Amino acid sequence: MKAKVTLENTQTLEVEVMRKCSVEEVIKETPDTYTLMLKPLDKKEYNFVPGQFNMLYAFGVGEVPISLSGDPDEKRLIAHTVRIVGAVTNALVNTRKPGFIGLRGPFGNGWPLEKAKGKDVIIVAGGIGLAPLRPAIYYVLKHRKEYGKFFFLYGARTPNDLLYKKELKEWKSRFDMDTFITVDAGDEKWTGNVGVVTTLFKRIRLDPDNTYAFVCGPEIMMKFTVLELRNQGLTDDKIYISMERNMKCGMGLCGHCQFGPYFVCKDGPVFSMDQINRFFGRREV
Amino acid sequence: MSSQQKTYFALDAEMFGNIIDVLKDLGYTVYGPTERDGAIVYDVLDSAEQIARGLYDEQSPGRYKLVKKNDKRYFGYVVGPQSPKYVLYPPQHLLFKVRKDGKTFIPQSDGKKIAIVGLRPCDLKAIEILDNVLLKGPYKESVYEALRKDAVFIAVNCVEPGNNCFCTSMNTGPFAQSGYDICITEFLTDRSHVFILDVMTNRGAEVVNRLGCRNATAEELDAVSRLMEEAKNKVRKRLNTENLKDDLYKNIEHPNWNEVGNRCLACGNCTLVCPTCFCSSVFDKSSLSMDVAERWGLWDSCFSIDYSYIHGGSIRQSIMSRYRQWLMHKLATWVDQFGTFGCVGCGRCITWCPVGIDITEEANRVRG
Amino acid sequence: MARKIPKIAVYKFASCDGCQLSIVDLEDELLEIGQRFEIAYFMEVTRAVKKGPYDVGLVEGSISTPHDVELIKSIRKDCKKLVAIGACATAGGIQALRNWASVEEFSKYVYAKPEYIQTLEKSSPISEYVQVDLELRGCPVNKYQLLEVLSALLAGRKPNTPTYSVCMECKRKGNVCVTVAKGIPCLGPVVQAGCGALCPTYSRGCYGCFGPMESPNVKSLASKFIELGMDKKDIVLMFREFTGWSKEFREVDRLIEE
Amino acid sequence: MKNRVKTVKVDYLARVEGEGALYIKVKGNEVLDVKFKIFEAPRFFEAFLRGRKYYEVPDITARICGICPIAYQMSSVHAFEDVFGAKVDGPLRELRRFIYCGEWIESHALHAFLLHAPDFLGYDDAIRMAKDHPDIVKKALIVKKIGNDIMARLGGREIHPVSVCVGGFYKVPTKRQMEVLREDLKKGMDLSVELLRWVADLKFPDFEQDYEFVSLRHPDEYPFNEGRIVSNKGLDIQIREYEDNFVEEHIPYTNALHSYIKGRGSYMVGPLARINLNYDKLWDLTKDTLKSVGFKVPCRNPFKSIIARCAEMLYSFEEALRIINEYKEPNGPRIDYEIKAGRGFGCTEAPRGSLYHRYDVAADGTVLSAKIVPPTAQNQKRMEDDLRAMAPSVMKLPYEKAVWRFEQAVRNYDPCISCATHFLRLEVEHS
Ligand SMILES: Cc1cc2nc3c(=O)[nH]c(=O)nc-3n(C[C@H](O)[C@H](O)[C@H](O)COP(=O)(O)OP(=O)(O)OC[C@H]3O[C@@H](n4cnc5c(N)ncnc54)[C@H](O)[C@@H]3O)c2cc1C
Ligand code: SF4
Ligand code: SF4
Ligand code: SF4
Repeated sequence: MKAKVTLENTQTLEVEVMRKCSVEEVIKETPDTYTLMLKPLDKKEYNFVPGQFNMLYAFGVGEVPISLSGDPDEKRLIAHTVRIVGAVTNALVNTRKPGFIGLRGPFGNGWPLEKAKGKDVIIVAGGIGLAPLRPAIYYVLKHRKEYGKFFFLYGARTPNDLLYKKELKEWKSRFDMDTFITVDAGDEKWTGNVGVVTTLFKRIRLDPDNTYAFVCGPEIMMKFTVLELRNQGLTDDKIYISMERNMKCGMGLCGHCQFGPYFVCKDGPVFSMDQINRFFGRREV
Repeated sequence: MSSQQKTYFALDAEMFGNIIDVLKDLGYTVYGPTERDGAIVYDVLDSAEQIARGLYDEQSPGRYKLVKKNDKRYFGYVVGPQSPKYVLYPPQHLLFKVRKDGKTFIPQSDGKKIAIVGLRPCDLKAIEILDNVLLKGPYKESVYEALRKDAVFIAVNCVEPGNNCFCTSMNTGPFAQSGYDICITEFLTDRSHVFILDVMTNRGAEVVNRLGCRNATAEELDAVSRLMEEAKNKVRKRLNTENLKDDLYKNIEHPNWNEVGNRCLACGNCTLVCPTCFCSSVFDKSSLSMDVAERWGLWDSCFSIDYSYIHGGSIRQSIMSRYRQWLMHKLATWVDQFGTFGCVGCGRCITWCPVGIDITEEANRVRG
Repeated sequence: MARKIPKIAVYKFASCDGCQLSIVDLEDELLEIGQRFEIAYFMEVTRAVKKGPYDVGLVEGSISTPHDVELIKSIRKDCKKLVAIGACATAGGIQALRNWASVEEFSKYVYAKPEYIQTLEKSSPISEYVQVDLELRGCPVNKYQLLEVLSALLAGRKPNTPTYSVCMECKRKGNVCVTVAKGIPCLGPVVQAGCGALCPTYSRGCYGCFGPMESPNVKSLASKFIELGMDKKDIVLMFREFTGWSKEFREVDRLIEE
Repeated sequence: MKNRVKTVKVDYLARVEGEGALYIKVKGNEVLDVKFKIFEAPRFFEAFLRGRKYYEVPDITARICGICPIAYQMSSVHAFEDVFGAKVDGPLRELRRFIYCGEWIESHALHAFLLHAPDFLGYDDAIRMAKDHPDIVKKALIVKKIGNDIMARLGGREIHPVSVCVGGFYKVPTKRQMEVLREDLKKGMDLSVELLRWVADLKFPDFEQDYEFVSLRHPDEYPFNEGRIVSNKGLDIQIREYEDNFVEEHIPYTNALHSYIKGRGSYMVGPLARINLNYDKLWDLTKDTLKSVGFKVPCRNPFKSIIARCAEMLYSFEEALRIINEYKEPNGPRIDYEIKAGRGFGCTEAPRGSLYHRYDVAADGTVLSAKIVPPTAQNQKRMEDDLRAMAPSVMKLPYEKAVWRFEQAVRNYDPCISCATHFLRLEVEHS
């Protein structure tokens, strides 16, 4: 049943299946995390909503889901922030012209930014979890008048592991958002908060009926963050988290990303807690 | 078999081979049940000669045995280890080739049209479910779509259901309700051996026209109805599907999961013989020269560790959790995903599980 | 992207040579392998020896003499990546059958002057003495998996060497299960894929030359074999063949008695 | 100056299967010491075969050697069939010859072109040789691949195939599956003729010895699995009489035994021995090609074993094609037999020469004792004798050349060291 195929008896693949991109810029964020600015060679415009992701293919190595981490209004260059953890992420970060990166997407649903209009918003990020939230921050700031209070809580392992340092500085200096940053372990130069991200909740008071929360980070961090949010009175329908599961296709066809009744790739990756509380935090679901 | 204004045809057994010939003439690659290595498997048929006649299967949990009888029945057995999935969604398939410069190639469909003869009603339902999963969502599975598109199904009603069948519980059999082009009932007595043909589609009609069948007589139709009524009662294995989904959701932490986890081999047999399990994986290849790379798709199973791997470790480390994922998917989460069960009651997973784990028993234990 | 050509070294310990021969059995690719890699040390194929360090070392065979122990340690230092190839190197191989017996008794049986025998009590996998970066299973390794490791190395890819059961390959291939349909005991459900389900394809049960799969349920399968009418003693023999000394199969006798 | 002591030492012998070393010491024309050492670790096969079931033995003994697993499987299944009084005949017997053809082709192509030929032309290895002689190396690889393909078709894989068993096979090919190989075999046959002509043209050192050649001989066919053990010096015995006529000597410095014929001395097994003793049983194309290149039997130049090897490669293609032509599908994959207690003997012609097995079996099929004598052990004494004989003249060559020539002389025998160490009573010197 094995098809023997040579380059000759095949036809050219339609671009929507995999768009070839060049890497225009590589920004070093931390020692192991880089932001790649991709340009689709077909020059077609690229649109996405904050919270969505792409499947990125490194030639001969593999394909992995990576969140869109840039400004949704930027149509020319597509930003992805990639942490090197294995073969594919390593190959992606090290791709240079004339090499290319294959891109499929955008996939997934994104953060409920429309729904949250007129309400307060709290964004809680852990580590690389900030990547899919950065577009949401851009969006809220760009439509600042349409939202109430805006809290941003961010935790990383060490000061060195903080992403987007320039923007963090800017966000901290803004008066129209409350930014709190913490690290698990500081260094001699660090003068900010030390402790896991949930310790920051002491510093804020949320209006439970009027606040939407967007959370992304390691599963254990999200679990405790959800508890804090509930402590402050938020109901599960207002708490949104972004899940991570193994993905091969991104289109709900390969089955790998199942989480209870959901396919994380097409029903998520963003879920409200009341959708998933039956499964979230249970062992090995 | 309801008979409002519908014509049923009759074909004498000696003429049965014509179906295969006609299908071939119409340009189909015909798959049908043949005997290989002690079981009934789908193979490409050159003629009806290759169909396993006079063979009957005995199935029980973890056991399958073919028995030869001295009759000429074409379809004396029920389902074998392969499902139509094997033909319509091949276990391993090339997805694309890509050159170093990014030029990408996908395999071209060779225009092969497939006909499958001898599908059982549960298999038809399984194809319907696969259609639902692979073709009706926001994205289509193109390999399946290409093979499925023009496929013709000649189904066979089950007059002798197997021991592991529980199609009546899943409302999928023992007779076909939909999804076929032609559905056949084999009618064998001491005196006669005929096939009663029920034609559903134009493609089916095209085949039947070329066969030159006569119309079935009223007695024949009566006899067939009786046969099928009896068949229904012969399906003894049951699964109570009432509230099944909710019962399972409630029992996500039931102690029986651990118990079955101790027996389950996590070998994946159940998922690969299952006619609806659709999970697949991919792997990448590259030439030594690094000039061309390929990506292949292949059947995967939720019983493998890699299936749920994310950086840092797999989500489902224990066999228990993998069995639970499987059963919960078949009988609970599938309902939320696609509106039907992911199980058609064909019993394959029970038969082909080397240690004979029975999904109906485990479901009952968990909810009990 | 003019990458430098990786230097490769191939070593042998106690073994039948079959795994390194698998490289030479890649007839279609052999000359290209010679181009893409610098074959710096490979005694079976070449007299030429290039000094280390090497980018990759492929190690065949098990550690079974005191001299082996010293050698593998220095090899580890010489090789950036160390790949253990085959059942001997990953599980001790067939010669590990001595590990359950007394070497002294074995020596007496086999040698006229057992006091001359210089060998270790046990035949062990490479990983018992040094850290191994990748294990390629099989007795012998599957040559296409070997090729995959080499091309994955060049591509910087994680090699596609699945760790699930033989059954998965068996079913994908369209085989009929020999255990279910014929009552033939088969180790497939607890053994790692990679061979293409060879034995069942040839109408016999898998004898385990790829060693334990990722989560082998030895106990459950052994009870199945008992149900099929096998002697406990013969079940132990079955697990104790080419990969019997692997961690998961080693104590099959105890698991059966439980 | 003239009578200076010269030594040649090769710590790791390359391009042989396994680990061996060479030590030669010469003073003038006097050879002081010749050692062909085998230092491969002992693997105790005979010891752990005790207590195993007879049906496991073909799989286990195959692991003695990855280059000639079929030989080990064949010698052992014939030994057990000898115990059980089973006679495999007809198509099953033919299939056994067929798979053996595959092993000869694969092994001979490997040795002749990848291991031995580079010696004649002064290359370190075949990959380097391929830069200047791409055509020959590529053709040899194609031939080798076809040999491997035969093994893989019948047995699933080329190394340690899985289909051979006592009584026949686990599964046999259909006529159609055999037919598929025909085109490749024809191609391989044509290439083998070219390759044989090519090796016959190599430059051979002048060196001849009065060898005793030993191999099987069968009345009707070139020997693979059956026959009597014969020599050019009058030996003619049944396989079961092997141990009455051959003895093994303990040599302290090597991990392998030296075999010799009782009352006589060293002897040679392998392609050169076989062809000298069975020339009349070759098929026409092989004979004609040999004739056209001027190869005559008896040939006493061990360096010309490469010609014998290529001739057997060609013969194997002819034989394999004959088998395909005449193949009828057998009634079942194996014959029935009754397991009983007793002693059985098997000797078959491995690519490197006769491979002898003897087993004692209990009534339930459990192995009680085992003895295995591989070809390389039988040749070892003869190899040293060759080295001794050529040492005085070779030592006159420049050191590098001398080393190379000695190595080449060892490689004449295609020694498989993995095989050689896996038999009874070997001895390791304490350092
Ligand atoms: C929706 C989504 C968005 C993501 N966004 C980002 C992002 O913006 N930045 C970022 O650095 N990482 C992100 N990840 C995680 C990223 O996909 C993994 O780090 C990556 O797959 C690791 O691949 P690897 O080959 O480098 O590592 P390995 O650990 O060697 O992984 C081997 C293989 O396992 C699979 N795999 C491993 N980890 C994951 C995972 N977490 N999710 C899915 N498949 C996995 C992949 O197929 C991968 O090739 C995201 C994951 C998901 C599901
Ligand atoms: S049961 Fe498992 S393999 Fe089958 S479709 Fe569901 S998740 Fe996939
Ligand atoms: S249920 Fe049975 S067939 Fe399925 S994985 Fe477990 S042991 Fe294998
Ligand atoms: S034959 Fe063996 S490997 Fe194949 S499915 Fe059955 S148990 Fe698994």
